[in-house]
Amino acid sequence: MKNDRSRISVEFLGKRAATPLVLPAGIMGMTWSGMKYTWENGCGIITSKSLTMEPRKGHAGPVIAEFEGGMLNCMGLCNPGIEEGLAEVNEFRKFYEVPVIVSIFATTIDDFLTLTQKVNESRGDFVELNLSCPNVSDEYGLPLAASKIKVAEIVSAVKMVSKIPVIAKLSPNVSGLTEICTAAEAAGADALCLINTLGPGMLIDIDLQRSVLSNRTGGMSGPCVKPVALRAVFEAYSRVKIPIIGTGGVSNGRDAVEMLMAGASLVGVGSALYEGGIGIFEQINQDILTYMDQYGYGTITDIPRLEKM
Amino acid sequence: MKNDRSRISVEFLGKRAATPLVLPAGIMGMTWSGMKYTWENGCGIITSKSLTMEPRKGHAGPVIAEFEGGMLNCMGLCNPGIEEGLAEVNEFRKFYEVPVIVSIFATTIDDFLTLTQKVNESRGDFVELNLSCPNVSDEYGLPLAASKIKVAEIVSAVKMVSKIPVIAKLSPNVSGLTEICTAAEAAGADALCLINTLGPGMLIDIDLQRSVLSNRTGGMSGPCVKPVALRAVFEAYSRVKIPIIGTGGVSNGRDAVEMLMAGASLVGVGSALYEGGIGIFEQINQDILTYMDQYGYGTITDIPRLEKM
Amino acid sequence: MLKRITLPVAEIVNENETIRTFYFEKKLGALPGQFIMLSDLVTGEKPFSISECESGYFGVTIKKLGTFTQALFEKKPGDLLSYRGAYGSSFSISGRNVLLVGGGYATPPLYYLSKELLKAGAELTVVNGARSKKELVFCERFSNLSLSYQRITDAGCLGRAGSSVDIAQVLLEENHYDMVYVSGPELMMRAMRNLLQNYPELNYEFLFERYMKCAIGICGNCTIDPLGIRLCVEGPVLARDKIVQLTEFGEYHRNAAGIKEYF
Amino acid sequence: MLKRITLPVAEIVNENETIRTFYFEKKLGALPGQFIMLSDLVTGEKPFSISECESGYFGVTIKKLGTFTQALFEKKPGDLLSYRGAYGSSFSISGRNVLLVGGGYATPPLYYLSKELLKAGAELTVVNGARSKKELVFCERFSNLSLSYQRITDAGCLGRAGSSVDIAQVLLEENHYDMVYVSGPELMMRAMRNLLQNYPELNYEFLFERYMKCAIGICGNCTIDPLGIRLCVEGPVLARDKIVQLTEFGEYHRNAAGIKEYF
Ligand SMILES: Cc1cc2nc3c(=O)[nH]c(=O)nc-3n(C[C@H](O)[C@H](O)[C@H](O)COP(=O)(O)OP(=O)(O)OC[C@H]3O[C@@H](n4cnc5c(N)ncnc54)[C@H](O)[C@@H]3O)c2cc1C
Ligand SMILES: Cc1cc2nc3c(=O)[nH]c(=O)nc-3n(C[C@H](O)[C@H](O)[C@H](O)COP(=O)(O)OP(=O)(O)OC[C@H]3O[C@@H](n4cnc5c(N)ncnc54)[C@H](O)[C@@H]3O)c2cc1C
Ligand SMILES: Cc1cc2nc3c(=O)[nH]c(=O)nc-3n(C[C@H](O)[C@H](O)[C@H](O)COP(=O)(O)O)c2cc1C
Ligand SMILES: Cc1cc2nc3c(=O)[nH]c(=O)nc-3n(C[C@H](O)[C@H](O)[C@H](O)COP(=O)(O)O)c2cc1C
Ligand code: FES
Ligand code: FES
Repeated sequence: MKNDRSRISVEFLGKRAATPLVLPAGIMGMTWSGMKYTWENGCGIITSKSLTMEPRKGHAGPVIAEFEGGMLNCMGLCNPGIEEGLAEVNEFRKFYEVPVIVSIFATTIDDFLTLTQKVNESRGDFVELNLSCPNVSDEYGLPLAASKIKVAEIVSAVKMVSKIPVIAKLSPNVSGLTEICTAAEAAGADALCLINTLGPGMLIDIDLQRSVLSNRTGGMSGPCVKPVALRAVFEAYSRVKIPIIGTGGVSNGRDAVEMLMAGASLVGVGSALYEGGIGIFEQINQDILTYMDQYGYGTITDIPRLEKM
Repeated sequence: MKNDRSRISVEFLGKRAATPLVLPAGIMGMTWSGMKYTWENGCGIITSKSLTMEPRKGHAGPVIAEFEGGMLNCMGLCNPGIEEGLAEVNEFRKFYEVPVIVSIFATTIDDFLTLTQKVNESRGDFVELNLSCPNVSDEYGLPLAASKIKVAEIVSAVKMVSKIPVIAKLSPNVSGLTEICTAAEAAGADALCLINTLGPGMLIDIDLQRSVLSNRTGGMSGPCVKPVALRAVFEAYSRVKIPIIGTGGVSNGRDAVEMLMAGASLVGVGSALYEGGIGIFEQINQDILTYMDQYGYGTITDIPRLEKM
Repeated sequence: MLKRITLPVAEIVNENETIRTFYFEKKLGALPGQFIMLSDLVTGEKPFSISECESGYFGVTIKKLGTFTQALFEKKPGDLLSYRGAYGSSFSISGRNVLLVGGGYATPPLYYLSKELLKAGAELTVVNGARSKKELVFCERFSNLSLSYQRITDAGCLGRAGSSVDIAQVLLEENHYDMVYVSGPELMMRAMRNLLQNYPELNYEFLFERYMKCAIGICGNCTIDPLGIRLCVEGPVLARDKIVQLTEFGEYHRNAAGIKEYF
Repeated sequence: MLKRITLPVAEIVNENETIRTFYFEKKLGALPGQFIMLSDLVTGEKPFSISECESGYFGVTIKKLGTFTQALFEKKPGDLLSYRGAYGSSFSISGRNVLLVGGGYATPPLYYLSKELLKAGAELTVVNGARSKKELVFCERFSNLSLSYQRITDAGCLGRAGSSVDIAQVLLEENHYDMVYVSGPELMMRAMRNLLQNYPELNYEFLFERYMKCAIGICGNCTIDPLGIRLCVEGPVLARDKIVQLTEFGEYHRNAAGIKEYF
């Protein structure tokens, strides 16, 4: 019974995921083989790195800085561009029956539409709009996700052209996140992904007297962002009907169950790969099953949610 | 030389603090003897608990929840009310020549003015406007600090009546914090205090299937908020001329030096009392002196700041 | 410091109509005098002293008073509760000939202390006082320990009438103790302090209660004048050197809002 | 996992015109084959293999190539640099009769490996190849170890002309080894793999380089097809069982944007 993995399989927007775990954008999703390796190790749905119109090398190093409870990153949206990126997705999807979310990033509606059209022609199963990257704000200003009007505009434009379900990935670094979530739903988003990185934050090396990150600031992820992710997911879950991918700080099975109780349908696991290693996905799957056994839940959807607020 | 504490004494808005360390609002500042105990242990400036027009018992427990890298709190602005609160300040200030910041919280300009007038008649040295408490938003909606217009309105109104310098304490949970800082400065604020708690966040007990905090959500503080505090301080420092009390996650001397390099004039130390104990203030003072000795800085103001952005 | 732990109540023992001991099967590793913050995550979270603490279980002995303790009294074995801790300072395990003076629901932590003192080879005299016989708790447990045990009620229904302070006075006159531990209502403890002024060489430790919220030394609600020490960190157990300095002791305490309430 | 450490460069040794060894006085506790991410916090942060590692110091041997390594070459002893790590997999310390084949700036990590192998009692033959005599590094260090040492350059200026693969071929024919370690340019390593196909029983380990950003296994930039393993965590040292499966090896690698670049 415990090893009956079908108990934690989840249906998500018409596709079946073997496990509730999602590899979030920017983690291991650069190459087709990276996608495969993660899936082989127990991840249910794979998100590609956020793809842009042109290739981007990202920021110089250091692009990662650790602190107590998490890490900052300023990768700077490095990616091979939409063409090469989709080639990696196609290469993976050609051989594996595993749902893939194609994350795309742009700063104009036109570019979002062009990207979506390319995704339409790929083997990607869902398109995720990264409206919330905090690491390129020097380049592009406030993230789009800070404005519910812009979020709604982009989502509804993309919905007009997309042949596959559309996920809006939002930022916690805004006032009134719940309203932005309801705006995304009203504009037609099929699902939400909450949260992108927190902050941003900065760390200083007091010996070299420089910021540690090359780009000075970076987005926070890892265990310490979990409380913010849970709050964002629960508040959104209380207000919207569309499913939510709960992402942020999940590092073990108990965290994953918390995320499900907060209202998430799927659970993202990103930064935990660092301390947990590639075995973290299977570990979390097993821990969810253990929890289900302890309280007598047959399938993962039996795990109760908190009462809505 | 190392034990020459005058090297870390700081002048702040016309008053002299024996050390650069500030006890932030809501930490140990409920009672006159709590203020005294903190000062005796190496803290330079004391902030009172945020005082409101009427006494508040705050939320039921649990009001504190720990997680990896920090804690959440939903104290709920418990305080004895402005009269009793100022009595505690006066009792302390009558016997000790230690600068005290009186923190006040209200939701209307009228109440802020009434509170300020009472502070005028107290022995308090500065008044701090808590524009940013995240733990009473169920009661009062979005914190005032989310709107640069409201921040400016309140600050300039208070400046009209206050006989002592006015500090604006702001929230990191907003879009465009730097603009809010410049708005506060333009409205006449004499200093900024950055940051109040992050998030808010939420934690779930998956056994009891309830949120851990009685009030469901609470503000994040402790080591993991340091990167956000540093970023907020540095961005504000780059844009404003008024001094900044850098608060958030400072737990040791190196953190304190980071905060100074980011542009803070004084450094708040709050949640670190939990893991560091009451000795944390003196420990940080000593660690700052050690750092100064290592790099040959005579006085604390010799520690260089990062180049403004 | 321990994180929050949620687990089923293993056993509930009715000590009397209003006092029950809740047992949990968990190694707590607390020292005598320390407390936990106990919660149902619905009604509140409150401090309770450890009354028993062995390697496989621990217990807290709780008096039904207001909303929260009433909710606790609805719990059955198997129901989940959540605690954090243990927190706070502890009784020193010192003294060869020791007097312990308890009152009401505050006596049980002295039971855990007694067991540890006996392990350390001390000779103990325990005075357990309460208003009435019904309110005396832990009598059997104390009687089973090898110590001199005296019960007392205000009404005298157990043969003696008076307060535990009265007995303590007689004992102090007739014996030579090198340590006194006291845990009881604050006014009883104040009387004990006054009594102990006559024994300037005698060391003592009292267990204090103040309104606690964070229990980890940051909120400042539990400080005591004029020292400003936090009874959740530097307390709840204080020794003579600190106690003699307290101006607040027996006079007032501060409520949840931080407002002084006089005894 | 170690956090970032900033410390002065203790010593810089010029190995030749374009290769220098930077020493740091710090206990790193790395295993042979592991690397650090080194940065000046101005120009960038890049991976470098540990070439020496003793209890009181460690060293990395760096070839001047682009912006970052050029900036490193401006540094003097006493200047501060910052590193994190050590990261990655390491060479197994196994085999009694061992062949080590190095090429160019990738040879130095084999020096640290050699020292550890000698401690474990193995017999070593080291082949150190480079394009020219000037480019050969660590010759003296290797000569001071008790092992059989062979130097080779493309031009033959040291008596022998050819590549380290040529020498390895002869050695493999004439001796019986039970382990082969290789660290060098990828095309040299590919030639070694092809050569080693003739010895199906012989175990071997190669040190790989791929573009690294996070170095902690999350960004996915350093995965290698078709396995998808991360060369910063499951690598940079891979053993025969993995190496024979690699389709990317010697064919292409991915640059900072993740775009394939063919060799
Ligand atoms: C260190 C310490 C150890 C204690 N040990 C025990 C024990 O072993 N057994 C026991 O029955 N009680 C103990 N108490 C007291 C116990 O915490 C209160 O009885 C309980 O909180 C009452 O809660 P209530 O909601 O039922 O009653 P309420 O109606 O809320 O209060 C009744 C009384 O309890 C006090 N009280 C309420 N909340 C708190 C709080 N958060 N902190 C401190 N006091 C509070 C009030 O001041 C009031 O006098 C201890 C208190 C402290 C500080
Ligand atoms: C595991 C590992 C161990 C290494 N050990 C050593 C060593 O001991 N000594 C040494 O001199 N070099 C070593 N390298 C290579 C070293 O990282 C590059 O030479 C260095 O990054 C060049 O940087 P640059 O800015 O000077 O040159 P650039 O002009 O940026 O690049 C020159 C070459 O270095 C490669 N390179 C650049 N950046 C990276 C990066 N972030 N990760 C991997 N390769 C990169 C490029 O692909 C290019 O081929 C190692 C690389 C890896 C992955
Ligand atoms: C190194 C790194 C790169 C990331 N890149 C992206 C990205 O390209 N697009 C995106 O939407 N989110 C990106 N994120 C955010 C993650 O997808 C995720 O939302 C966040 O890290 C919180 O989850 P975690 O705590 O499990 O890592 C990145 C995060 C990290 C740590
Ligand atoms: C228990 C607790 C109570 C607090 N109460 C207040 C308050 O009343 N007013 C206020 O402005 N900030 C309050 N804060 C925020 C702190 O003053 C400080 O800004 C924040 O905790 C970050 O600093 P730290 O990480 O050093 O604790 C409180 C924080 C904590 C942990
Ligand atoms: S209860 Fe908060 S300081 Fe003691
Ligand atoms: S460098 Fe990021 S996964 Fe290896």
